[in-house]
Amino acid sequence: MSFMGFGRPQPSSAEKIAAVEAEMKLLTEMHNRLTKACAKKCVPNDYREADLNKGESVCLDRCAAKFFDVHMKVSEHLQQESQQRGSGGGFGFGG
Amino acid sequence: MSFMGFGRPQPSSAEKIAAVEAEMKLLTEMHNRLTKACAKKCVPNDYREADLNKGESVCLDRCAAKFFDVHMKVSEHLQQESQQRGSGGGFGFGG
Amino acid sequence: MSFMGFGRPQPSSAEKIAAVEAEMKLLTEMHNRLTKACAKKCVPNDYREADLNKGESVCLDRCAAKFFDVHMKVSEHLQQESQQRGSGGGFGFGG
Amino acid sequence: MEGLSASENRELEQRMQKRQIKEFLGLFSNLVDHCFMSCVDDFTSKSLSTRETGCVSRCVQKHMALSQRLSERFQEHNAQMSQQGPPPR
Amino acid sequence: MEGLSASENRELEQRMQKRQIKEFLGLFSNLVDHCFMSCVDDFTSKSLSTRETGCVSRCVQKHMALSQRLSERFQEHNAQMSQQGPPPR
Amino acid sequence: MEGLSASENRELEQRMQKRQIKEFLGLFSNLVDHCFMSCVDDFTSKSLSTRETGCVSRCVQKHMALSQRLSERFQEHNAQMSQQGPPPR
Repeated sequence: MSFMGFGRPQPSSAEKIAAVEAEMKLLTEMHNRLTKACAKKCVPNDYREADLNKGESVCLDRCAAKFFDVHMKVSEHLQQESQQRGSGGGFGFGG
Repeated sequence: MSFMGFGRPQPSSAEKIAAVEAEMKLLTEMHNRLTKACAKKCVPNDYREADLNKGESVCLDRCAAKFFDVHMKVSEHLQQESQQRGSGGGFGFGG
Repeated sequence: MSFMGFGRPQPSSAEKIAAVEAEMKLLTEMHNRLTKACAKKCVPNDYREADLNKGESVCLDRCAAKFFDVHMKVSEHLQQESQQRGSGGGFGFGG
Repeated sequence: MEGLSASENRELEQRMQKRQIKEFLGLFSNLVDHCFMSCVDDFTSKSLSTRETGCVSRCVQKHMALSQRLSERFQEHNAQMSQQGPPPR
Repeated sequence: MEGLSASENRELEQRMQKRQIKEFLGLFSNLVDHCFMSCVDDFTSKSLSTRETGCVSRCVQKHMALSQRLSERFQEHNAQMSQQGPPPR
Repeated sequence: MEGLSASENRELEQRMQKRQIKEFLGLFSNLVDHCFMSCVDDFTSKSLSTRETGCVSRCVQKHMALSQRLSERFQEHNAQMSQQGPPPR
């Protein structure tokens, strides 16, 4: 497209690299959110022991499974909603 | 300015686009912060109903109005302060 | 390096600027985290007075000293760990 | 956007699209985290219980309604601000 | 900054300015959020009460004092670190 | 990464390295903040007590174990997802 003089030409190699990078970033962020959520749910804040005990380990495994499930469920809901409304606008965050 | 060999030349179009983008970003971030704050203030975390009830809706409207007011008040305070001290340095965040 | 046709050439001046910028960013972020942590530890949220009282001021000074110590301790632990395991992988965050 | 040429507008549009995708992903993540923290508390099993699944579903719906409502208030506020101009400095 | 030419210094200054604006906006947002969450709790009215307005004002003042004090401690710490050099690795 | 030339791969590697450094610094900061908030509560002295030092040390060790374990679950999940393909749209 650059021969038509539009905007900045985006070479395909930069795009490919950006795509790989974006995917890595998404995975890393999801991993960090998983860790934050399951640490809160399964590990008490007093740190009396340095090792994970049996109960904490089992809790973390189940917590991860449930976190992936919630991820899927929320994604399905948003897809349904955006199909019903036409566009995905008007959805937001909440704390 | 590029003919004088200074730094990287910044074409005016890139600057204009950056300005529009920055404003959009500011607005989006403020919207997200508003949503996070008022969800916390007005909507309980147990999710027994899928719909906003009357009380929650009214609370959200008032919460938004108050959030905009606090925004304004904090902005005024910082302006006063920076006028008194000369420069805006030395102000910070706190959680 | 650009004459060999590798990637995008990174002029040394851009690298130097990026390094200075990165250091500034690190320091700013650490300052913000310090402020957030010590505000939470030392200053109650009811804001009955506009000034820091004596107790709060002393608490903030000690809190800062302890925050820097924890910073150092965590850094030492991660260095030990990465020496033992070979690479620094597999360490993560937790909330 | 006044003052931008056609090609600049195209560039802007592309960037806005990228921003919207990023924005959407951020909101999605926040919603997952919030509904997970609010609804999931039982780690005696690795499958979501009926109660948890229902809670997540209501959590998503309620947050979409809530966000919609606050968007309207936010737009009213911005419209009012741009009519009045910025506050006196 | 040793080792930078005049034009590099100009570029660096411009970037620092942008960073400072960004930084300031971030601190401002955090302050609004914190003072709002700490001071506003009554949603029977859409106007801030006298108590809430006063609380916000004290919240801002206290955080400016607090941030000032911690900046001093932070700078002392950095000065000490750069004298000693980094800790042994 | 299929479809990238050697020079593109080199570029990608450089960026990944930068990303990993950034990522590591973020995790480090989060760990400091979390262990500080969890372990330090006594401000009658400016030195860490023996109890606090021990707590920080256990906090770091536990979070490394925890993160390791969750990484394994995460990788299993991703492997499973890429076998199945994405969920039906």
